[in-house]
Amino acid sequence: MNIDATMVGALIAGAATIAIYSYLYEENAVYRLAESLLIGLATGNVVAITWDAVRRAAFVPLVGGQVIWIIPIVLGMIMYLYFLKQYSYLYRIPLAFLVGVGTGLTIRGSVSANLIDQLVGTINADFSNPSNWLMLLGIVASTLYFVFTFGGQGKTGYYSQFHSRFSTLGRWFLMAAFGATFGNVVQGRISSAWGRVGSLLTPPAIYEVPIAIAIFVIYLIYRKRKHT
Amino acid sequence: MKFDSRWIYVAVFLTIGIPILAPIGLPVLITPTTRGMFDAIQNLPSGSIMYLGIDFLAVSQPELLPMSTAVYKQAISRPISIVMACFSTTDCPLFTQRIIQQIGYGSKKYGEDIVFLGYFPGLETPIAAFAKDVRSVVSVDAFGTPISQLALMNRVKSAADFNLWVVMTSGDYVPYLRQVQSPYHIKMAFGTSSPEYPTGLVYYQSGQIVGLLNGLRGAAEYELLIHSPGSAAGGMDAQSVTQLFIIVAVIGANALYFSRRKKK
Amino acid sequence: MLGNLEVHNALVSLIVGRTSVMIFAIVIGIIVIYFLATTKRDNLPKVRRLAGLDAIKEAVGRAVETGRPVHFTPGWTERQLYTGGSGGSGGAADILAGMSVLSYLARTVADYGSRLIVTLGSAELVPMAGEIVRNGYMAAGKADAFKPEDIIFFSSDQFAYAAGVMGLVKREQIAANVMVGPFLAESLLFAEAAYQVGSIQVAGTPSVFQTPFFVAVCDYVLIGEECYAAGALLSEDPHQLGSIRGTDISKVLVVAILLVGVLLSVLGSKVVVQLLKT
Amino acid sequence: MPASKTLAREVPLIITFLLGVLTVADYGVQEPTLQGLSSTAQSWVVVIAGFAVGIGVINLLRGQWYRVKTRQKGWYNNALLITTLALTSVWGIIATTKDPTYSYVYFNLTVPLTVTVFGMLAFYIASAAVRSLRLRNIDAGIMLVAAALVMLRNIPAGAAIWSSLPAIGGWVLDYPNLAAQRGIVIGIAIGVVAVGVRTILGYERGYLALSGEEKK
Repeated sequence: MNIDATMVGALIAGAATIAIYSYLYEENAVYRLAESLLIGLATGNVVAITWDAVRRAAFVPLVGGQVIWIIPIVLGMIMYLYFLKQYSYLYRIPLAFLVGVGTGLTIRGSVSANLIDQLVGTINADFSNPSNWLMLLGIVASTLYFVFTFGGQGKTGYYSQFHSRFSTLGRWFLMAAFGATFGNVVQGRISSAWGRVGSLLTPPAIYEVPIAIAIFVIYLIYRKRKHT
Repeated sequence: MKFDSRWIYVAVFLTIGIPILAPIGLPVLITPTTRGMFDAIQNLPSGSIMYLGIDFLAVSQPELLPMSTAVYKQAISRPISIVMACFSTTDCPLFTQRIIQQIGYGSKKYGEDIVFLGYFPGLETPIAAFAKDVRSVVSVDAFGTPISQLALMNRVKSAADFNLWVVMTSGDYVPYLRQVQSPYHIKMAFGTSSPEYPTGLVYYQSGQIVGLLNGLRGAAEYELLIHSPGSAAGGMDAQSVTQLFIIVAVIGANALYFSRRKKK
Repeated sequence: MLGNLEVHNALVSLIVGRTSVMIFAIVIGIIVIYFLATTKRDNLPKVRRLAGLDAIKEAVGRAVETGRPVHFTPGWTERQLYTGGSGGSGGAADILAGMSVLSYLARTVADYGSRLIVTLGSAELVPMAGEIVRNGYMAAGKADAFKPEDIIFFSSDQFAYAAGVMGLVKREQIAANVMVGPFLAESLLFAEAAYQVGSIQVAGTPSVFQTPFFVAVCDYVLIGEECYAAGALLSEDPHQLGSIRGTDISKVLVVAILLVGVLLSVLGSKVVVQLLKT
Repeated sequence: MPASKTLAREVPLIITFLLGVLTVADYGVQEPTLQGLSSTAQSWVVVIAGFAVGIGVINLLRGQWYRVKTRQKGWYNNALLITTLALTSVWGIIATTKDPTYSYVYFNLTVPLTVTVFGMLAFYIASAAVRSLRLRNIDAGIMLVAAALVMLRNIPAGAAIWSSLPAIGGWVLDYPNLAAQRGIVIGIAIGVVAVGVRTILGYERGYLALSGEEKK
């Protein structure tokens, strides 16, 4: 491996990190530059990867004699009619294709994983453990929190009062879950920042830090002068 | 009065950065799940075949790269054969190649003791096919050599030929459980990023996996176990100091909030 | 990246049967369609108001006062429209929910005479969102005010899209930020960026893992299923409201099954689990 | 134009209906012909969506080019975006993404940029925590306590303060947290079926943006 290329690479990466983090102070010209670079590079990468995937999935079999692949290719091209005013409505045909399959997959995936698995998981819990009774209460309360049409404001019936108390309990469970999720995510987020800060603070990138600080200070002084 | 969040950013930068420059070396206790993976690799009898998937997204690099490096180092030091492949994203093969470039093959000979088969897009479908019949998915390795010319691959026909299956991934490990572990009952262990760890524990407790690494912390523990301190150990200091700072700052903000409210 | 619950669910799915999935889908479907078809103007159900939805008008009003634009984004939705998503998320439904809020938002913005910027992280949404916004302006009788260049696709790469949105939010100093749809890690990036420019924020995502960040930072939040109900509540169409009534009945039914199952399980019979697994 | 009206309205609705029913039915019935049709549809969808990327890119380039052409503030950034996008995609297609120079740029510029954006979350999560985790009322208080307990569970310092702290944090994750997550997810499942059934049967057609035409 070429040492020079590695070093230059580390310097480029360091500069990129500083440019993005400069946003934390305020949105600025350096960030804007990095933002444009990132969008250009990443979207270009998506184009290259997608092209390769479509080529292998559709064009290669088509050339190999599987004529049927002409259909998705044509459907894909119809999408571009969106840009022609006169025929723009035709984009709905491929879109309907996507939505149809997507909705079907969503229904079956959601019912099995989100509904039945949760019911089975709960019923199978060990109810000699008192904590699981609390969990059952929490599940019922938070499910009923999402009832929208029962016990409207006008009604003061017995059920209505019961439901409003119960959904308050549900909200408390929701808040506990939000807090727990929040707290649990913190460590993963720190790790990702640690990775970038770490490579920024190892040579050769670390030499860019004083330069960046110097530029920042000069900028602050310049701005103060300009305002006074 | 609105507090300027930027002071918090500075503090977070310092709590992450200072332990990197001046490691405190807070003690890292080895969790059983980490030792589980270490022991599984360490106790593989000579001549065993291990699958190693270095299979994560680029954004998970800070946690997963040190972890994968440590596991790779341990694996090449053992008298076993290693088959590597990727199924998750286009980033994966690049990371595997990077680790190979940096560490090399140790005393192993490519083709006889270790192979890298490359990347197969589609996750679950190719995993299932690979497990059933390796040759239905793979015809050449990552470097374009036909696998018929690789001595090691003559011993690998399906998932049943593996003694241990290790995947370092940022999330999608369930397909391996579904397609490899449950049908073939292969010993399995995962390295994951920290948000996935709590659920991974469910599979550890149920005995479906023998080891599980918890993000940066798991990586730091592993570096300790293989006696090769790397970047992750320092990361744990940053982790502890920063989280402690956040907790203290939250408590401080609450105290301030209440003292202000009392005055009014 | 998958979340905990999703990973867990995916494994549990191994043991779940297909018949029960079909039965649930069909029964819930029938209940929803029944109420959808039978609800008329004269038998409207009483509906709990969602503060988050009422706040949309307030937010747009603020935008008009300050002369700054309104921003909408449905989150990073790469592939979600046609792959069904996984575990804790609602796949295509999350996007459709976001789009019905967008449709209402576009009409409101056109009515009030403010400017709406829509940012997207998924290419297949470009024609969809574009047409929805155009229609919103048309419905308000201001077709000329629609600017196609305000429908902005940044990238299908999650963080390139995020960087673009963060830059835009600050450059345009948006006054109101509405985010409804399937969100991943970018949720907090957007919420904080918009907080710093002082915008009113209405956010909602069915994702269990991102809701906490919206709750922490945004002014009004739609939680879980509220996102799916949003479109129906905003439309004030009796059929749509009827469909909400249908989902409520279904929830009570599910809770009843759960309680019966637990009761029988405590008494030593796993019959409900066996039924669910068929 | 009755023909085009059919193409614009009825045909998309019929397509959504047929594919939606096919995809759901394939899961429940497990019949080879159905499964074949369904998996064909799923593989086509990937191709169609692949083409859609081009729509996004055209939209992006149009907007950026407009800013360059009219010399809006910071137009040179837009020009830079167009150039890097063009170079990366052409290069990536011709030389493939395995090209050493391509992957050099990818690893030393694209990846650090994306990871840094992701890494900003560490700063934001801290400021969001300090600002919003307050004992303002019962709701906020519950959130604060749960968050603090789980954070203390995740760091060695938690056990150092009190040896039972990690267990308490774990309990919060395993019971109250799981309970509410299940509640939310059950609601989502039912909501998804409602949205899905309405979409497949053509009651929900917002995504087709037909409303403008429906007004007579």
